[in-house]
Amino acid sequence: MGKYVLRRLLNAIPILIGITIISFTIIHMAPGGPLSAIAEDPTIKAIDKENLIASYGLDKPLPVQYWDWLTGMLQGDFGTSYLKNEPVTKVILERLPNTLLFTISSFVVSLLIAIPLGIICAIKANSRLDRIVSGFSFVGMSIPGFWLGLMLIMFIAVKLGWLPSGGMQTINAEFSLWDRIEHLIMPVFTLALAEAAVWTRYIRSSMLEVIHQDYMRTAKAKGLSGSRVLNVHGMRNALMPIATLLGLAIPGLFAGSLILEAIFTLPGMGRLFTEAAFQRDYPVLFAITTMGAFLTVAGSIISDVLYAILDPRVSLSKSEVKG
Amino acid sequence: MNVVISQNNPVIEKPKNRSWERFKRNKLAMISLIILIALIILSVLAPLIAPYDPAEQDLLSRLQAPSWEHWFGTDDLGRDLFSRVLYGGQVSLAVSIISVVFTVIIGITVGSLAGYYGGKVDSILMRFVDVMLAFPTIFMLITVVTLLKPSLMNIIIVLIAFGWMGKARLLRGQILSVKNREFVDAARTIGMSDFRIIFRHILPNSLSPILVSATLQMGSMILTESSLSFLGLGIQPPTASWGNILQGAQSLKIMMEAPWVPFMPGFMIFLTIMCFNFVGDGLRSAFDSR
Amino acid sequence: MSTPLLEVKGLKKHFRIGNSSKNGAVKAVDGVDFTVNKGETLGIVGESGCGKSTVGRLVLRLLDLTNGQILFDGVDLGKLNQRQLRPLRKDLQCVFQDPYASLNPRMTIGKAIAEPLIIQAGLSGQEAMQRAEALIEMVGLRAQASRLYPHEFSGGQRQRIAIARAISLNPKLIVADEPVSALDVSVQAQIVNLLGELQTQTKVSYLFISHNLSIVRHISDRVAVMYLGQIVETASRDQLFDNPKHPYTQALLSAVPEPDIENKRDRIVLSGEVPNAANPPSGCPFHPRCPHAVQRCSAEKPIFREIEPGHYASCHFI
Amino acid sequence: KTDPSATPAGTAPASTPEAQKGEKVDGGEIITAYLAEPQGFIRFWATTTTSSESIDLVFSTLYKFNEKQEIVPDLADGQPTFSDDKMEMTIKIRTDAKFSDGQPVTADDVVFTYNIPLSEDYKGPRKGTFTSVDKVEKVDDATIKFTFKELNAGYIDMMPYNILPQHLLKDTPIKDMDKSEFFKNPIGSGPYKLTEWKAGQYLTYTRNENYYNGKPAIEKITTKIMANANAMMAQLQTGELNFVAVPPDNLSVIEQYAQTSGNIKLQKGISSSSYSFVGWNLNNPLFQDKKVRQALTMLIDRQAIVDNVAEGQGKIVNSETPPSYWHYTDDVPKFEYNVEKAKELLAEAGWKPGADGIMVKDGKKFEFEMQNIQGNVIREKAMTVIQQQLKKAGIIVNTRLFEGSAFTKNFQGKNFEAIYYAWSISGDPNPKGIWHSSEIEGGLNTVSYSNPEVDKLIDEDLKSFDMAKRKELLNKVDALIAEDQPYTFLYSPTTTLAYPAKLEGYNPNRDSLKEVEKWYFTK
Amino acid sequence: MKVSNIREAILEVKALKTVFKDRKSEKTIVDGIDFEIGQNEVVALVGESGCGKSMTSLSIMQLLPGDGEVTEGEVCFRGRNLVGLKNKEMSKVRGRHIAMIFQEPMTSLNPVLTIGVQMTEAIKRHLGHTKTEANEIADNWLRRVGFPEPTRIRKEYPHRLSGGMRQRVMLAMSMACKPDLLIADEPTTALDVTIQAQVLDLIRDLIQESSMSVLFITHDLGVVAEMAHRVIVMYAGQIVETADVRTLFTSPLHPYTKGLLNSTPRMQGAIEKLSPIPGTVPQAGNFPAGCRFADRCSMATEACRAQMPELREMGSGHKVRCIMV
Ligand SMILES: Nc1ncnc2c1ncn2[C@@H]1O[C@H](COP(=O)(O)OP(=O)(O)OP(=O)(O)O)[C@@H](O)[C@H]1O
Ligand SMILES: Nc1ncnc2c1ncn2[C@@H]1O[C@H](COP(=O)(O)OP(=O)(O)OP(=O)(O)O)[C@@H](O)[C@H]1O
Ligand SMILES: [Mg+2]
Ligand SMILES: [Mg+2]
Repeated sequence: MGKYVLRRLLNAIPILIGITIISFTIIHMAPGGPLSAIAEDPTIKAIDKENLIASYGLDKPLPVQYWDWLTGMLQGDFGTSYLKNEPVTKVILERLPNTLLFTISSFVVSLLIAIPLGIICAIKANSRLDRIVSGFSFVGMSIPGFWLGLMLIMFIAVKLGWLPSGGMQTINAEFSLWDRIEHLIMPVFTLALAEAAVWTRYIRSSMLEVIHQDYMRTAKAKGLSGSRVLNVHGMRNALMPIATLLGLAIPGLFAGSLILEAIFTLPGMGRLFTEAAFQRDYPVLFAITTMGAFLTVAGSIISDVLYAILDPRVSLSKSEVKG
Repeated sequence: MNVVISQNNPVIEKPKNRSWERFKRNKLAMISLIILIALIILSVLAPLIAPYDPAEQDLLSRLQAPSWEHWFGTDDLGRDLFSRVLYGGQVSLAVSIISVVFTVIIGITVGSLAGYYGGKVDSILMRFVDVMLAFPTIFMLITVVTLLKPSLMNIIIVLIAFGWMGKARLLRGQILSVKNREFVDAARTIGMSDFRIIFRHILPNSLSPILVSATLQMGSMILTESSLSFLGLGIQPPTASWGNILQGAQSLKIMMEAPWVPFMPGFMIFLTIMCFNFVGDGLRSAFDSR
Repeated sequence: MSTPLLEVKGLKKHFRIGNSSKNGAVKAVDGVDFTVNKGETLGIVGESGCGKSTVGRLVLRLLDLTNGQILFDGVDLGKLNQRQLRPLRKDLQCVFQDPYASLNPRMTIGKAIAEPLIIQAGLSGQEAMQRAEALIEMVGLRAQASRLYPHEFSGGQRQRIAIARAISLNPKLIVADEPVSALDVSVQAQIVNLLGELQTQTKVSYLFISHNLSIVRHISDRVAVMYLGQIVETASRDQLFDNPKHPYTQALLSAVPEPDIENKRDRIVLSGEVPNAANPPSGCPFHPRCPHAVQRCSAEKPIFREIEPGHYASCHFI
Repeated sequence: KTDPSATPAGTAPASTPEAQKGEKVDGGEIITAYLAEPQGFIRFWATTTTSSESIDLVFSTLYKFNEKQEIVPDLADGQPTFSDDKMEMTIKIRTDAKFSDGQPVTADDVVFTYNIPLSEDYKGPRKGTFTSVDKVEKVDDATIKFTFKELNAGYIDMMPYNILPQHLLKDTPIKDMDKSEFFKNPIGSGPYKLTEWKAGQYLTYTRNENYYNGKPAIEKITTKIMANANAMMAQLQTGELNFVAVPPDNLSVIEQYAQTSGNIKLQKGISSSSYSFVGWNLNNPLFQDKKVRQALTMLIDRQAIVDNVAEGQGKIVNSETPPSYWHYTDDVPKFEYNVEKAKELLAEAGWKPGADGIMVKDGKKFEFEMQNIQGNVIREKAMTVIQQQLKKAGIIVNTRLFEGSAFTKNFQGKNFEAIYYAWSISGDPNPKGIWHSSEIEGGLNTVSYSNPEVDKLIDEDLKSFDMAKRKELLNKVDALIAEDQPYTFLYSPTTTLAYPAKLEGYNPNRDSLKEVEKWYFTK
Repeated sequence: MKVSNIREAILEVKALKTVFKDRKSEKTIVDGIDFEIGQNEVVALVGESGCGKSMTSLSIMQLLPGDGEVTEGEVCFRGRNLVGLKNKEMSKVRGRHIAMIFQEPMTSLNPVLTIGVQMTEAIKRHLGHTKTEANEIADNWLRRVGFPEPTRIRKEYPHRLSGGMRQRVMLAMSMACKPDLLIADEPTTALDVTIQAQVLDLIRDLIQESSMSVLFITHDLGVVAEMAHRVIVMYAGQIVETADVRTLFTSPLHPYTKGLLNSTPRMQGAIEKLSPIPGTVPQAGNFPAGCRFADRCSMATEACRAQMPELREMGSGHKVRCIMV
């Protein structure tokens, strides 16, 4: 297993390097640059622009810039944010926990909703309950998240005043768990709704497949209790494909949080990224795209490893016995 | 249910597509399909149907509630919302349908080459898919849309560029399983060319999951387009799309004083995605229980 | 005897495990020789995984061989590439085990049968269709059935259709890989009879692969018994069934349950499992399960030799 | 640079005369919001509006700008005095100011501060502002002397730089100052102290008890960082914010909220020093004829745009000076909405309606592309209105939106036919950067406007230290530019501020947190 | 072992009718089946694919898939009707009193659980043993079915075992609680002949030792001849003939039974052309009126098609559903 992971990681290196080169090029191809905004100010003179360009290192040829960035990155130095005059690592580490908190809680909530629902639907496939839940999950999948978010803010926060309309915490207040939760309810609900809808479908179909397997019948024929049949024989098999999807879902989670972070004014990676994209804060942009690529690659490795852990039939130590 | 050709039953039924038969029996999917077709026809015929020019402003009648004159009311520049929603449908549906069609074409080409030929071709193509997949899509989408100008064409291109890999993988897997089916061997023993084998025998039997995923993707493309609009990166006004009509209605004022303005495009997005989802689900079960 | 229609010499097929050669190979077929004469049926029997299908697929050149010769009508098929093979394909057809998998579910059976006629015989679509309908009647279905899709037929009917397609080009050899194994006894008998009738009419040869010994007994002229990628015994049908020489053949024959309450036979029950083709035993491949095995069997590989005219076997003790 | 109506950043309250009734309270909190985070607390490296407003809370400067963009003394004591040749400027400072760590603010600190941009090591964006300065020296503990290399009537642009504590920064190399701890965690002599900076979320300030102008009444100020105006409006209504600028498109809702809840009041009509316009690229043959440009302006119903797009929150402008400026004049040629007259002008210029109603000249249709920045709802709407109005007169406008950076690049690269843009002017009013023909190459005169008379007047103004004279010169410039209409000047937005109902002491003409130290709550 | 009709019946199936319903249609899969299994008796259920053999056995176990349902009749196990029993009650019978093994050894074991877990869970549940005791019992049975190193096998996952090994594991698993009745649904069909011989031998030994009754489902008449005391022949959801083995093979009465015997190729004797039954099995829900075999029967008359024949007693437990005999 260790060897397999190592090999996958080694394989990932050229992919990651390829991606950084491509994104480096794409990002630099963009019209405008980090100076566009400053340059609109009539009081900023040509000499100032030159100074800035030199201090950002943008006067060097692109390959040199890439090389500098790459070698820096390999030593853990992602450069300094143009906008914030701070090391990119610090800027990201300030935002990352918020995004993680938000996305992971949404993820957990969505699974908490989806697993029982998906299983019940599979057991009672085609019953009225199943159809109602399926209907709702389609609704959940079809509601644009940003729209739902705005509606929640308008009704729950503004009209009813039940929950704060945004942010991570009450400002200037001592940390309190309830305060955190209060702030997260609406964004988490919004993100989790769509996610839960999708997961419910996945889990339902995966469970449905498992329910019809011969070994489930064997388990029942052995006289096991219904819950043991379901939980021990059913769940583990049904969650296997789900587990692999989890790994692949990691990068998607961040994407989903991007818009909601803006709506609920959560200070996370999504906002950092949009800001950096609009202002051409290259070091931050590169760091985040690289991170995203890394997450994606890591996600797929994780999902394969998870699969191997869960499914004894897969052995990773040998080369893939793929069809 | 097999039709058994027994001696006393000389009537041979007309050949019929069973998946289609089964699909037809799924009421929800059928209704959704009809709604979708209606939506497509309506938006194609927008120039004929729309009572007003979608760009025509009437600053004296801003934010009017739905009425006989303006079925969906008017927006904050006094433009007729019904006409805008019709024209917006053109763009939104075109974006989703065109991008999905090309996504499918690329996915099929790459997937079938990789799946059928295997070996080196397969490794190279799949590595490429890996690279493309490892681009965090939404991030790249935003970066690229920020960089290119957000025209209809560019948005479609970007959606295609980052949307085909799933299809390629799906199809490759599908082909790997179909190409070992015995009828493919049978076709080879007849001496058929690879091309003919792929097109006549393998693809027709591999496409149904692609078709299902394409339908579902059409829904998500509409959603992506409208999310991009929300970030100000989508189709640009004055061209209307459902996403940007909705985006233009984000202010509290409009939401509270003229809720029909965000409601109409929002509802259309919702309805369309919903219909695509139901059709996709219908297709899935129609293909499944073969 | 004139030259055989098909002569296979030293045929080998090794599948690599994984995608590097380091992991070793599955020796699915490991040095097989046999011949099939014109108008004759050679039955190949053996346990699951012994390499029967692989032999069939090699003869059909659906697989590339690792080693050996496949002389078909004097041409070595093993040396040709797929493009060069195409014109020869009309003489070499196949019928597979799974009647549900061997027809394209999205093609009417008429088209499926007409397709080889269009491609190989160059018939027009309409001619091919007429011919297809004739063939459909020939295998015992109604001509109108040509417009139906495979799923509208039962397993036995599909197998008839598959046979109709195989004979459409008047081939010289049909490789039939377990064509009746998936069918019920009553239908199985129908198909066996159909194959027999077609052979009398067209003088086609069969390479009939099966693990069902009683069927093989009914249809074959000669029989080859395979074990772990090798042929351990070949003989004419009567020689083999009445007087099996190889201990494996003996065990195999005795293991078949007979629907006969009166004369029960003694049964040789083998212990142990079929060994792994990736890691075959040394010496005689059968020695770990052989009731007569001695030291020599594990050390020395027996030679495949003629024991009596037309009867070959590989065992140290015959 | 950016249109404030689109970026409703934090802004300030206004006082109505009758509002003196309540009893003054010591304490209270203002919670406002910005769209962006400040970059840091040294203006030599911090260029954004948010940054300067944040710096002003924590630091003192020699002078501050008032709403007419005149300088008023802050640390300084009286207006600067000049030598006769105007090559030396002397500024006296008050001696009672202290940094919040207790150290006094002295002439050494001022000299230390002003020597930063003069240093070789300084690589920030403000070197250009100080190129005319030769040296800055201490005369005595309360007097500083600036020596110039060349005449600079625009010296006031050098004033609003925050005075840094030498004792804390003297060991920090200049090139590292923007990366220093101090940049993010400053000690200043202003009315407030930064107490917390939660990255990406908010900054909190508490009052400086020792502030030399007296302890501010408001105890705490929090500036949140929020991504969009909608969220701000929501938080205003939930009480999570109590002070914020209200964008025009949300005005009616907030007005209603103010009425029903009684928590907030609104101050409307605060004039800003920005204006929006459509720039005509004068290199394009379509726009080379002055009559055509005048006609285009007359075809646009600017009042309709103000009323319907800006919801009445704006004032039509006719030339390049924002109405709030000290030298503003309304006495310039005006081209009011008049379709008939515009058509006549166009006819004179050779443009006649063709068979399809579209204007043609020499077989060419009157059609052009207008660029705009994307993501700014008001500007987008205004542009579509213009598009429609010109279409009625037979002129085809193809609109095209660009993402911010690309848009700016097009503007500066003169890569447009017509462009919807906005200026936000502050500091010295000399318009050389935008209107002088020498700024066509490399400057911001990107419509390529060239009028020798305007050039002459601008150059003269640069050397005039007499305000009355300057007003006269600048008014002439405005009149000439208005006549030439290189831009169609649209309107200058006015700001509406929402503030707590019990807040008093604010200046109704100032936006954002300016003069916050004078505010107080009443019971 | 000779057949005797006076054995006490441990399972009685009375007029069992099993129906599959979906929203539109309803098809009767098992149509009024009566039979009983005596103490220590091995009864074979034969018939072609799709005739309802498996559904009969699943009806007995109350394990019908989703939309299947027993609509009529009774399944009495030791006098107690199992039809309609609560799932909880039924689960005490399953595995404990009636055990079942299935056709597909490849898919009948849970791929992600070890053999040990799968074996001991039932032992623990039904016999209330601790884990160690259960393991010991499991080891004993594994040894009994021919694994010399049972502890090692217990730790294996199913995919590491061959088909024959898995089927032996299944057998050990079902025997572990010493059931009174074993239902074996085509337990050897998926195995090679030599392996099949091993497993059949094993089953026979186990039956003899443990004095249990067996319902042995197969479509292979050869296996029937080797294993059963009594045979039930099913066709299209109905019993068409039942008799003790000897009677059935020596003097079959129903044309279908005869047809089956004639179309089965033999290993001994002269090689004749096989005489197949013409036509194909009718599909459930699409059965002809009257005798369901009439369409394929060479002796069929109008009367056969007009009315469904009764299952008639022909003496000494030999029953036939045919009016022509
Ligand atoms: N494509 C392949 N790649 C790797 N190994 C293969 C491949 N095809 C067959 N084998 C292996 O070759 C051996 C022989 O397989 P083959 O299918 O020829 O057996 P068979 O005698 O036809 O068995 P059955 O009776 O089950 O059909 C088996 O061990 C099988 O696992
Ligand atoms: N889940 C189901 N829904 C509807 N019909 C079913 C279902 N399962 C089985 N059937 C039908 O029930 C009939 C009897 O099936 P059953 O499995 O009992 O046959 P069998 O005699 O066991 O055949 P085999 O020898 O193939 O195992 C078949 O016609 C089949 O089509
Ligand atoms: Mg095979
Ligand atoms: Mg069955």
